[in-house]
Amino acid sequence: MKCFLRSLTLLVGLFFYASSHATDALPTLTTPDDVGPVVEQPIEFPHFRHAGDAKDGGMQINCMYCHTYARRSMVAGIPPIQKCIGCHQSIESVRDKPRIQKLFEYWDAKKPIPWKKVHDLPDFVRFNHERHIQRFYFQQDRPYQEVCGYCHGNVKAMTVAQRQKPITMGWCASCHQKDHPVSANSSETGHGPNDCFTCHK
Amino acid sequence: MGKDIREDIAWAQINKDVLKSLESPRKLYWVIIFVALLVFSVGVGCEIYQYNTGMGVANMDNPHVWGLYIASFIFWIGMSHSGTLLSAILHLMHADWRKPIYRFAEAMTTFSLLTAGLFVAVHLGRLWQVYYALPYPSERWIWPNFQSPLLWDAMAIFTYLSSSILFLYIGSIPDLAICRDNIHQGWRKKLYTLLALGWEGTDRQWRNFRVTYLTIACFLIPLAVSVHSIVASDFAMSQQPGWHVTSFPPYFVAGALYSGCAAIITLFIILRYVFRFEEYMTLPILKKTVRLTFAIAMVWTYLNCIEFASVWYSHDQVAKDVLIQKATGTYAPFWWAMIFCGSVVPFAMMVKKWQTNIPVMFAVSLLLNLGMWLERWMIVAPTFSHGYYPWTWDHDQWPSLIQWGIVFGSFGWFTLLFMVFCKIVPSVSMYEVKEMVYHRSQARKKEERAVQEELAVKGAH
Amino acid sequence: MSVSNLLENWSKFRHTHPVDDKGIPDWEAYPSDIKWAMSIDLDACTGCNACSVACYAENNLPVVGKDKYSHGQAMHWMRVERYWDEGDNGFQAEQGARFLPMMCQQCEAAPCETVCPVGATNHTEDGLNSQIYNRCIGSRYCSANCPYKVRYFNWYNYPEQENAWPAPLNQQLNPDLTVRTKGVMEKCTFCKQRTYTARNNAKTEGRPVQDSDVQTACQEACPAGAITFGNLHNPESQVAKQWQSQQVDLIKDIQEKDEKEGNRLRGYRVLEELRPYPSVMYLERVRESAV
Amino acid sequence: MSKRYLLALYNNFDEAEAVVRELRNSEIKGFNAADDLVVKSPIEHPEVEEFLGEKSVKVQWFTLGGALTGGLLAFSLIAGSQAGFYSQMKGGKPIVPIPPDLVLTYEMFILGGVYITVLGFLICAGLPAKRSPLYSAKVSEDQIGILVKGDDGSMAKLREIFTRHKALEIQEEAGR
Amino acid sequence: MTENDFSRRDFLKVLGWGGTAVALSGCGNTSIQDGQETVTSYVTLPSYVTPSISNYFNSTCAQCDAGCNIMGRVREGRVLKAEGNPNSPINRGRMCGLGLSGVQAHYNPDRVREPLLRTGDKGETITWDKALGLINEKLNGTKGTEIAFVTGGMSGHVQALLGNYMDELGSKNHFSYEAISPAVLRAANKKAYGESMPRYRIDKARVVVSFGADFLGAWVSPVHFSQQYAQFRKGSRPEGRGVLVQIEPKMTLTGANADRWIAVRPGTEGVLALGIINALGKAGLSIPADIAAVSHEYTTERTSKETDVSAEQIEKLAALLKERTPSLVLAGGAAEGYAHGSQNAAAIALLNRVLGNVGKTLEASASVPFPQIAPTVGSRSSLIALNDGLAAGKYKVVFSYGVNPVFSAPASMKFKDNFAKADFKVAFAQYMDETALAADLILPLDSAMEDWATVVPEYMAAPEGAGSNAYAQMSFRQPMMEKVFPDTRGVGDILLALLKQRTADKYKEFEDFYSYLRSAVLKNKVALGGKAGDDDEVFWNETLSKGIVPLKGIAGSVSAKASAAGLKLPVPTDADPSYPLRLIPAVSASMRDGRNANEPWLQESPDPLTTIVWDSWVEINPKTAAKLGIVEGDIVEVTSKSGSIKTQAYLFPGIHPDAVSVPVGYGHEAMGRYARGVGANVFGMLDSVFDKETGELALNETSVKISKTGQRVIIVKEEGPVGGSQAGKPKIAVQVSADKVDLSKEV
Repeated sequence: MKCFLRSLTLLVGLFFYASSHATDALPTLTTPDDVGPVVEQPIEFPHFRHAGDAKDGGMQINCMYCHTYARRSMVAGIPPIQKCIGCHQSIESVRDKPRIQKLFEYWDAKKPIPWKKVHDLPDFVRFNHERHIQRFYFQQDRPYQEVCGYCHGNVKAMTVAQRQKPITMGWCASCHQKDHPVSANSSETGHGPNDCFTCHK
Repeated sequence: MGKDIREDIAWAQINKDVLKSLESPRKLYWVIIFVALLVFSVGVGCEIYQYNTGMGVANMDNPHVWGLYIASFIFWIGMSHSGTLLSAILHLMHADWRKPIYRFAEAMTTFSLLTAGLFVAVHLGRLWQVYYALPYPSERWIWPNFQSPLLWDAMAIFTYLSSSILFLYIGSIPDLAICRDNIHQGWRKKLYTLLALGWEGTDRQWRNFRVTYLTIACFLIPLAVSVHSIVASDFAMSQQPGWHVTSFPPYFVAGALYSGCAAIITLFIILRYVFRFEEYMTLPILKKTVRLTFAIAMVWTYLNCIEFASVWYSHDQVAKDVLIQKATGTYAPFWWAMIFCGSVVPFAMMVKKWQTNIPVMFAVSLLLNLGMWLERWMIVAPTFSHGYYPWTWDHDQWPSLIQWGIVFGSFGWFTLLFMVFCKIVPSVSMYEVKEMVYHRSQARKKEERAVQEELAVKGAH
Repeated sequence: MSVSNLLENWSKFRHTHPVDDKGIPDWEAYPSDIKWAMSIDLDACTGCNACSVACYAENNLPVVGKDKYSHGQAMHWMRVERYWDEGDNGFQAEQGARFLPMMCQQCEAAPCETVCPVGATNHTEDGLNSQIYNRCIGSRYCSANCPYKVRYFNWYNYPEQENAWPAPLNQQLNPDLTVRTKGVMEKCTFCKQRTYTARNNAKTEGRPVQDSDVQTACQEACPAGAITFGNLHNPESQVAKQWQSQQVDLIKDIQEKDEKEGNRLRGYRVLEELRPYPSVMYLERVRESAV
Repeated sequence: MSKRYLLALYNNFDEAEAVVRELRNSEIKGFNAADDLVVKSPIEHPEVEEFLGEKSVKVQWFTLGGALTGGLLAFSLIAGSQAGFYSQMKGGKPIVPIPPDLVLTYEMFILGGVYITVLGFLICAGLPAKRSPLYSAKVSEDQIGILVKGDDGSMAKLREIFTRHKALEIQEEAGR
Repeated sequence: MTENDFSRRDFLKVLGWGGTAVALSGCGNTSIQDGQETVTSYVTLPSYVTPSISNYFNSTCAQCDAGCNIMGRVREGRVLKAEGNPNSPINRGRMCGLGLSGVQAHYNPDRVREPLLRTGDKGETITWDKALGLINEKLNGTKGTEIAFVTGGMSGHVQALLGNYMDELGSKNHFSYEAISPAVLRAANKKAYGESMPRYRIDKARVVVSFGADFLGAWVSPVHFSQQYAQFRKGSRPEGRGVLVQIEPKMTLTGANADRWIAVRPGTEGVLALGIINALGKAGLSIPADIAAVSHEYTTERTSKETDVSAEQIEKLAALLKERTPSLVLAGGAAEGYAHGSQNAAAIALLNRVLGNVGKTLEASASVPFPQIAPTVGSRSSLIALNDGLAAGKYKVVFSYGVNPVFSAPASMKFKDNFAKADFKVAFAQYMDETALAADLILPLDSAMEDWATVVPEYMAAPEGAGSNAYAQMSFRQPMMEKVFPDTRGVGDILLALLKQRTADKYKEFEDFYSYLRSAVLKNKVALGGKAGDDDEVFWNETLSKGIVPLKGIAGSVSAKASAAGLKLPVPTDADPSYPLRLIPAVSASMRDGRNANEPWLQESPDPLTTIVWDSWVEINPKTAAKLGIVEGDIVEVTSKSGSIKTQAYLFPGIHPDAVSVPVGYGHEAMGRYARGVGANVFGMLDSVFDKETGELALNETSVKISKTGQRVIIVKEEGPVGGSQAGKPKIAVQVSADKVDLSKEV
């Protein structure tokens, strides 16, 4: 009998725990990594070389130098080849590296590069890069590597980008429900939209 | 009026008779199983086609978004109610004539609920996403909409189904123990041993058993009422003319008991023949069931009239239009057939001679069931074809063969489950029949003793 | 634990909208500064169906073909209804036909929302009746409870099995919204993708949304300019001016029009008396009596 | 000290009643009628209950606990989940609407009640159990069994009582 | 276009873009498929392009001849939707359903994809070189007079190029054909006002009386007139809310929107017009003597008897017209499709003169200063001329472009047989329509959204303000995306290639039609609104981005010179008892002459009045139907002297009891999956009766009889079983009498 009561308490407790866990205590800001598949790209683009820290031999280029649409539109965008060539035509030192040669092959043929998508959302989801960059990069003035990296992981250390975060609805919500400061110096906070229709299309 | 049951029937004989039903039914049993299987597979075929192609093949359209599936859903839910009536309400009222027939009535409850559940699945446009409607803590952080009557439905049906299964099971444990004790080989032995849970009929077991059975019975009665009220809420809670009716919950409950009783009569007759239960499912019991059914039929008729009257005398012109449309429009034949089957045919049960006439009662019970099925259809469909918005009125919608096929298939599914159950679990409760026989013979003995004493007193004078 | 959240914000969660338990209209508590609304002038509407076609083009509506149309399975979010005057012996055509474009009325107290078992249709803070396609399981209860019958169900798998957009017609599909697959309900969204973009741009520029930011596809197409759309909450918007001048109040079920002037106004809402508080005001069609 | 079991079968309740009465009245060393006496019967034994003496049934407390837990759990979980992050306004109704939540609370009240009652039954009735070694299939048919447990020394006396009341059959088994 | 042509081509490329590619499987795909989809990057990207944000390209609609200015919404190299250009004086940012369906013509799966050569009954895919070579070969040794071109209405530089080509060939046989054209109106207007297409100012009129002019549906420039109509209906206008009276035997969309729809006996519109003049005179309006001389015969009683319009109605109408000026009287298709159509139109034009509307609501138009690009308008009479020529074997090589005469010519003309008599027929076609099927060589055309062209509208709408009387415009049509099918060509490119076969030297500087057009435009920079010193590139880009080139046009003039002299209207005779009903082929706003029938949106868009979709029907007045015992859905046979069709009957209150109406444009035997076999082709059964003055085919002069076939169907339509009834619900589509409302303060 006692044994039963104990187990009953345990069961009820478990149920409460699970439910409260589900409604409140899901992922926090330091989100777990959920590494996506390794994606083979037509050119093995070295993100670490371009965006990485100087001590690691990177050039610390701002993400939005190449992914320039992120702050202006829904999608971050893959830069046109023109952008790559813009710099690389004057960087003689690496011209004979195989990856650069490949790049110039595409350019000379005026053929677009068929990149593979690394961060894919379901078709019915509307994710707006612009809003997030505006909110956290411009308004809140956080470093771009943190702002981009929250969803994309530590790309500056990667060669070809690989998904690092789960990018699921619950994961999005874990951040949306947090109160974030409205601007860099403000004590006022606000959370992300919770309206289904905002993100579902 | 004859006796409900022979009082001198030996307990061992009861065991023997009932256990025989588990082994050698009449040939008709196998015919029924075969036909049920056939009908069910037709339904399965239709469902596979519908699942793959889309709900459109059922020939539903924009105003008629619900069709026979919902109507049949209510029908099957309704059918389940009389099992509870017989096993719980009559149990509390100590009407012991229910004892030989309550087990199969309860099984009917369970299986018609399972059949109703089938229609939920069949009806959904995206069955594969049905888990969205389940309240479980998901990664997505969202829950179903607890405001929706459909969710209440799901919850109520789940509660009812699981409670009914438990009730049925708890009530069968002593019988399963009998089976365990009498069947000595094969998978059945293992199954009964497992299910009987080591029941020995000790005083402790019986004591707790009695209280438990009574408690669940007490729970089941309000539950059954709430289940069909909630099903009625699917309609009554909506805003549509013809649905938004305050009297729908009692009306639905009455209809439910009605169709359930009619189904009990049908199954009574079938089981009595197939399993040779003439000794137990006796004609006097049939008579009592028939009388009960008649009473409920009159309640239903009354509530039906109330509904018409309240529509008629209200100022809700739209609801009035729907009613008139039912009686005069495209659905008129079915509507009048429903009135005939539901309110006129039961008067055949008033004829004393027919009350125990098996063929007549079989036919009557089938007609009653047809009437009750039509009733559900006549609740669902006409509102769609004659709602608030005249532009979308559409009286030409007719269920496609696919839709009909699935509805027929559900009868096969129910029959199959029910018949298989009856062959595995004793469909007459042996221990309760023994109780019935025991109590009646005790009562008779007492009576006789009293008479003798009286005679003795008289003789002394 | 969200129960603590519940207790903390109890009054917020118990708030009813747009009319409280005691029947008192409550505009002030509106959750945002945007309330999308529409008004349609039936006197200007010519019934030409341009709005309907524009809706097909904007919202990826499948063409179902004759057979399915005959079964009432058409997917037009915006349908143009044609009514006749009724005379002694049948319909009268002397004063022409009456046209009424009918689409989702984006009710403030929408009957469809409460009944969805999975919560796939909700009220958004900018006053729309949302439809989350991926959440929908196809119980069709919303449509059953819609008094206007403006919800359309995907009876078939139009994009794939029914091949509603044979290549290269599929290249026309609008990427701003999904193509719905079989088994989900859909309906007019007041061009959600457009209002979203308008709000997004206004937010980036740090200003409120104006009339010039957004037009619905039907409004944009309407050759007679019969449709006005905008933010009812902004007194400067055309739609707010129209509603006000017609003395139609979003949160009243019976409009209390001014005795003297009010009965010479022509704004009304369809099936208002059912109290769904629709967001579309129609202006009565006018016909000259002198000829 | 080892215990032994004895099972006697009787034809009807009257005989069984007489045996039980005698057993209860007798004072046999190593046998306590209140604890060591079990009556097995094919049907519920209305008369035997009386002469076995009042024994309390605790199932209803399970019922109460289960029903209350079910109801409370339902309301708090439902209201709690409605008030979660994704709370969405619906049809002009409050986000936490009381009437619908009460409907579900009611259902969960019953569900909890029924489930825990069944659980309580299993616990109180000691099911599922291994069958005792002294079990006769006759008990599920038409005979009443009386199972007693006693010290080795008491066996003879018990057996004597059973035989005196014309037991149809007496089985004995060494206890555990 | 700030960069070179290469970048534009690149931009036009169809690209899938992350998150914005077509989401076909919609709701099903809940999984995240990393690394599965391809995101193709651009090679170069103009600065104005941002992925996921639409760009708009100004162009011109090609769905009908009104020439509305559109903006194509382009994303990721795909054109998604046509929207109206707000700067256009024609459509002012608005669109009609037909125009919106233009994208479906562009992406149509049934477009011709390669040049096809007929060999016997089979078609064979050939290369462009071979196709063009074949034309060259056939033309060599063919005399100019033996070469004929049949086209629709044309304008702009394509027309100029065609003119050049014909000059090179020495052919003068250009037949501009439109199945539905206001040709009688043009002639009558020219006679009555001195201009064939004056500007109508519905927005300025207080009363509009329209004799069968469906200006909201399919007449001349409907989107433009709808704008005017919206103004006209505004109660806050200084003139107050306008009153529209529509007089026609079969209710058109305009009739459905009229304050009063008057069902007139078919063909007696002119009589009614004169009757109204007479009534106006009686009411005290001074009628010029020459008109009075004719109109006095048309007493109200006589008019009422002949036209089937009540005397009271005529007087009421006259009173209204007298009281509310200015008014505007329009004569449209329904009034003109008779042997005496020109007389009808002339009589109606007299009303405008009597009422003093000329110059007020009927304004002078302006024409473009370049005659080569001015519109060539089509007519049916030119088809008759072509047919006669073909029948006589005069033409050996025939080119057809943008027309489908095999479909739309009456069977009695035997056009198909005559067409077959030509040795070599070349069809420039987008679809395998009936005419393309009858041709020997089919050249696949670019769609209007892939091609370069300039367009000059026939009806020259003008913006409000100074100089509007001399306003004329030329609109650009430009590619919005890469070709959907790589092997199609623009008509300009084909003509240029053909010209180069003849005189290579003259055109050798033009690589393609684009360069021809560009140089032609830059050559006339000043006339086109530029300054002589402007940079060519900048000017060209700015002009293109606007899409509309306002020109200082040659202002026309209108005068009330309509004369009643020579006006003779036939007395209506009793109908031929064997063909008792008058057939009125109805032109619907979406189907028009049927050239757009393969666009599914149009097929699925219900006819506004009957709400029927995906089929044709015959409208019968309920009274007539009752007499004939016909109910809705009966399949009836409509038989004329020249042919018959079978179609479903629809009982329609908006039709005169003496008339029946069948929509045109249905009943294609070819063209594509959406058009083929849908409905019946009413063109085929028309009698060959011609307007006496212009020689136009008189569309409404066919008498028919109707017989039941015994079959019955359920009509596929949008309306439900209660038809147009609101079934006792007063607050659905509400109507209010004008004196019951105060419209003046509306916003």
